[in-house]
Amino acid sequence: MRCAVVRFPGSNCDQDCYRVLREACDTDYVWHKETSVAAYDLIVLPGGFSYGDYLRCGAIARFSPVMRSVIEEAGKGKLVLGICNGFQILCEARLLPGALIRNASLHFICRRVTVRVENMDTPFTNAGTTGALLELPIAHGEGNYFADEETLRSLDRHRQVLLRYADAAGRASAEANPNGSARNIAGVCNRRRNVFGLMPHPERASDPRLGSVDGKVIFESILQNG
Amino acid sequence: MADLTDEEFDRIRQILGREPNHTETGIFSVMWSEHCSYKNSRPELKKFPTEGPRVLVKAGEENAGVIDIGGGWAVAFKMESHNHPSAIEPFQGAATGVGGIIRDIFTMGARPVFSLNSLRFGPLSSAKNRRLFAGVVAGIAHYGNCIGIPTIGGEIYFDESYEGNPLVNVFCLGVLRHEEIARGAATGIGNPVFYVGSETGRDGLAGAAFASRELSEASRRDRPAVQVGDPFKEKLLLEACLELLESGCVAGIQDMGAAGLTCSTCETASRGGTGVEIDLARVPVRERGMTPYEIMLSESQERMLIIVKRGEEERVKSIFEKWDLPYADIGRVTGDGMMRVLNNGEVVSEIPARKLAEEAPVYHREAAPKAPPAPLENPPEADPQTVLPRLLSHPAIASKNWVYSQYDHTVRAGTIVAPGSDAAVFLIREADKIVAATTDCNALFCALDPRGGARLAVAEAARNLACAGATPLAVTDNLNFGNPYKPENFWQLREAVEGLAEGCRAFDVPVTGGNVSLYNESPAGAIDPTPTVGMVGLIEDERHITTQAFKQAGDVILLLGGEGSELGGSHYLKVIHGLKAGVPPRMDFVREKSVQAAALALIRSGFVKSAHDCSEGGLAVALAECCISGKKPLGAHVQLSEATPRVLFNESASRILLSVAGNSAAAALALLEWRGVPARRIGVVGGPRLVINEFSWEVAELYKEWYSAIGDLMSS
Amino acid sequence: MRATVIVMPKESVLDPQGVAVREAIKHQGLQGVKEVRIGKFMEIELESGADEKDLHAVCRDLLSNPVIEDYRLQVHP
Amino acid sequence: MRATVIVMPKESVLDPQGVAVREAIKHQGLQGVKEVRIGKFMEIELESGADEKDLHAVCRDLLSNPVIEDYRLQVHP
Ligand SMILES: Nc1ncnc2c1ncn2[C@@H]1O[C@H](COP(=O)(O)OP(=O)(O)O)[C@@H](O)[C@H]1O
Ligand SMILES: [Mg+2]
Repeated sequence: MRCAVVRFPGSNCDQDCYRVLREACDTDYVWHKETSVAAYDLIVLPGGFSYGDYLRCGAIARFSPVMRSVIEEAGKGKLVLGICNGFQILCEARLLPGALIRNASLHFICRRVTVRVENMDTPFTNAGTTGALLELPIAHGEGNYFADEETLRSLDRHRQVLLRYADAAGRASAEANPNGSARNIAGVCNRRRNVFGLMPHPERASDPRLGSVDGKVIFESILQNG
Repeated sequence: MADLTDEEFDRIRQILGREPNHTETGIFSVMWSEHCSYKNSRPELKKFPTEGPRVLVKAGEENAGVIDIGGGWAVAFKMESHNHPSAIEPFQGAATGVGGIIRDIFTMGARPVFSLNSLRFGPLSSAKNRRLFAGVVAGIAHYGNCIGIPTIGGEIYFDESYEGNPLVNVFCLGVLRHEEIARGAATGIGNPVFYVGSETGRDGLAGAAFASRELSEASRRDRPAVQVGDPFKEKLLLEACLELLESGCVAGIQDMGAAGLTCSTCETASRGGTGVEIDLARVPVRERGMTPYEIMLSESQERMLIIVKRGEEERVKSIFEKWDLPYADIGRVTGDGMMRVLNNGEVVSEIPARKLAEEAPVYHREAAPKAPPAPLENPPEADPQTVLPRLLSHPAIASKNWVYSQYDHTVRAGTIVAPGSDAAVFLIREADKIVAATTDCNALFCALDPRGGARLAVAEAARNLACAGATPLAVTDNLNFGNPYKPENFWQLREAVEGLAEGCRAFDVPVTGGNVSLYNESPAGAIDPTPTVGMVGLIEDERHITTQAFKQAGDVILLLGGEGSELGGSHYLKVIHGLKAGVPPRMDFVREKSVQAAALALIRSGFVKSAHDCSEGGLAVALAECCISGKKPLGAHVQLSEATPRVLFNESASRILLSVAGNSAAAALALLEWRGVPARRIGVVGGPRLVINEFSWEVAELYKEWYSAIGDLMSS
Repeated sequence: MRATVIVMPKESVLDPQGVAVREAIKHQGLQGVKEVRIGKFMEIELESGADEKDLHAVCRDLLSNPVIEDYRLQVHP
Repeated sequence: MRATVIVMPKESVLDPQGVAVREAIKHQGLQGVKEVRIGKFMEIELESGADEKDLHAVCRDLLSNPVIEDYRLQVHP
């Protein structure tokens, strides 16, 4: 399996993603001015502040040269993973439904949260267990998932919500929701299930020294497909 | 320019052999400001120990000191203040402070890997102080989060003396290979000089001179001088510069911080023993009609000066273009020692670079000693039952989560101990090394006794590192004081510097650099002397990493260093009785070092489950913090000689609380006895309450008071 | 020529910043505030001759996100 | 009654967001863009009878940061 970690100007989790993937497979950085990612099986859009997050998070990066090819490859069924800012870019590019708006608290939030795996029937979660709880770090100012009612219903109907913020008992309660996301949504996939975006950072929870290896589930799921 | 004295003018005439013109006068006035020249503090700074077997770049040589951490790797770190800009515009002032210190670090060729911040404000009861506090924190978050450098620790105090003059000290550490150390010298006559980064605007005009004046009504008129930071640009600049340095095309590199183009040209020339000639017509500008004076003194952010090896221009340009950065070839290195500034070919200023950069006047200011503080004969009493929760919810002691949850402290996937323990612990993946870092200064002690307070600050920093399992490597400091022309302020500065120097010698750690911020005054007077210490340590083995929270019911609690008795300068007196009084705790370095060494020895033998030093609030607060700062609150049963305010809340130094497994307590105590360190078993971890003699508190309650205190105040 | 673009959150999108500002305004003593909504204001300086259709395309694709925002474009020749 | 407030970065103050957006617009094919400045647009719904002077005070003290921003207030009765 060949993986690409796309670097936009302002990406800052690119090295963290690269390091985790590199341990398991052939991984390259791809500069945003490149025009093709066709050679890769997995395309990762890492976290950070692409273009300073000016205007809206992900709004400018979405028009980077490389994105045309990312959209094309996604259309062919290649795996695309967007983490944090990468998730925002995927929404801006309409590869995923909805949008990420300012946290309800109006503050940037960095802490560890619990998320519930809603569905293991995707290449991003199939090494996990439905209903399992993962401890993952979040670090974002705009992670408040928004979509209109109809879209939210459709997401549920098509089992596209893969992660929800939950409490220690596994309830997707209001107290467990760090940023005001609709229905506690922390991560969604597209209908074809090959594009996945999430606000938490699995790459920061893949080394036992950092206190959690729960993020590995996502990378292991992906890798066992290839 | 009113900021130069008559004597200084005479000196300038002597250097030039003629009258300086308007631009030259501006140039001298910023370069000879306190901020750039340290003219009032330099003789004092010479007192710091700066040598050591690990020192690769010494204090003062370059933008930041560099310290060997083994395996061919090194760290560059430094602390910098942005007090005055933050008083005027807290968000941008703090943000650009972060930007500045990060530039200092990557200018050394190091990749910045984490930051710390040390903050001081007036009390949160005032809406104005809340606005300053919120603005500064948001500004630090804005810049640090965007650029992707985790902010993993720091300190925050609130005291009336910072009313109207907050302190914002920021620290950054970067990692590099020994052979990657970059120099800020203009070497190689004929080499081209490149400008890269944001266009120059009129923002921040003469900020360095501004930082060297007291805050007054007049500073309000300076308001448009505020600089706006662009962390996105800086991220591009950081990546481009590291790529550039790796390419081998660079002869010298220097950031444009205080005094912008002026400082970077004359300092690189001076360090290189050369001259530099630039033409301002080629400098990328943001606004039309800028005068040479404005361009030379602008403090626009996110700009660098790069001395390129001749013949490598095209490679350099292609790297700037890759990162979409504005750049220009603005001049060249010359052999005549002059900083020559042209405007469209016409000379607008010509000054011997070395004289400008290195030969600022040095003043030995007058010092007026203050009488030593009187001991407090009969400290007032209070009921410990209510005192402990009140101390825990005082913003200086309460949990700082409201602050650090706004900082991305997990990016770079290296934060092993996040904010919330004695010292932050970070895995530098590039080097596979684990370092611990802390900033400390209890200015309450310094207000009463600047020398003693400074000694205590160094000791506390080292103690925080020891509790994390680290041995100290080196120190950076930030000296925040009032107007040095007032003899009582200068005396404080001198005492504090000598105290810091004594501390650093005692722990055998060199000072690798730092910053001096004087004129921290508001109409109400000078701030408390605040010599902030930033200390970095190394952890040899990942198994030695220790945090402050109790881990398990049944573990035994040991107190190293005794119960103490000194209430002078304590938070008990200040918070409960409104007294800033008494004699601060003594600092016996021999005893301090033996306590720290013993704690470290126990940690290394694998006995220790948790380690926490006693600082603000004393033993009772330290015990409560052990109970409530972990994942889940855990109670404890503790028996002391007596549960009086003196025993519970004194802030005597050299004390550490350890918890060890029940079955290793005896062995641990034996080892401590053998080392001659006073130590006693004082209790056991467990239960829902913290019980100390006849007093007892529900830990869940204490947790709530402590955890939400700052957030509650901020949303009130 | 000059164009101004106003981008506002859609009615259906919660605007927590607007709510916070409304409360702060009340706190300042201006009691009669019923609602505050906060959006963006952009001033674009252009060489003359730009096509209004192109400007609309930029507003729609880049300057606003139709999932959460509406825009208003005004062109001043 | 309704008030609208436009808050813009001062002339001499760097507007990094505006610069980034200018480049992005150019990139979209609209070459003639010379400058973009980005500020805030606020719509305030009020009970009638609010004093314009009070509104100015709110604009100055709360809605804008006079160190780096200017504001424009318009009141629609
Ligand atoms: N400004 C800040 N930014 C980040 N972390 C902070 C800040 N202030 C305090 N902290 C963190 O909160 C914890 C408690 O701080 P403090 O009470 O100063 O510790 P200590 O007394 O052990 O030095 C530490 O982990 C510290 O790093
Ligand atoms: Mg401590």
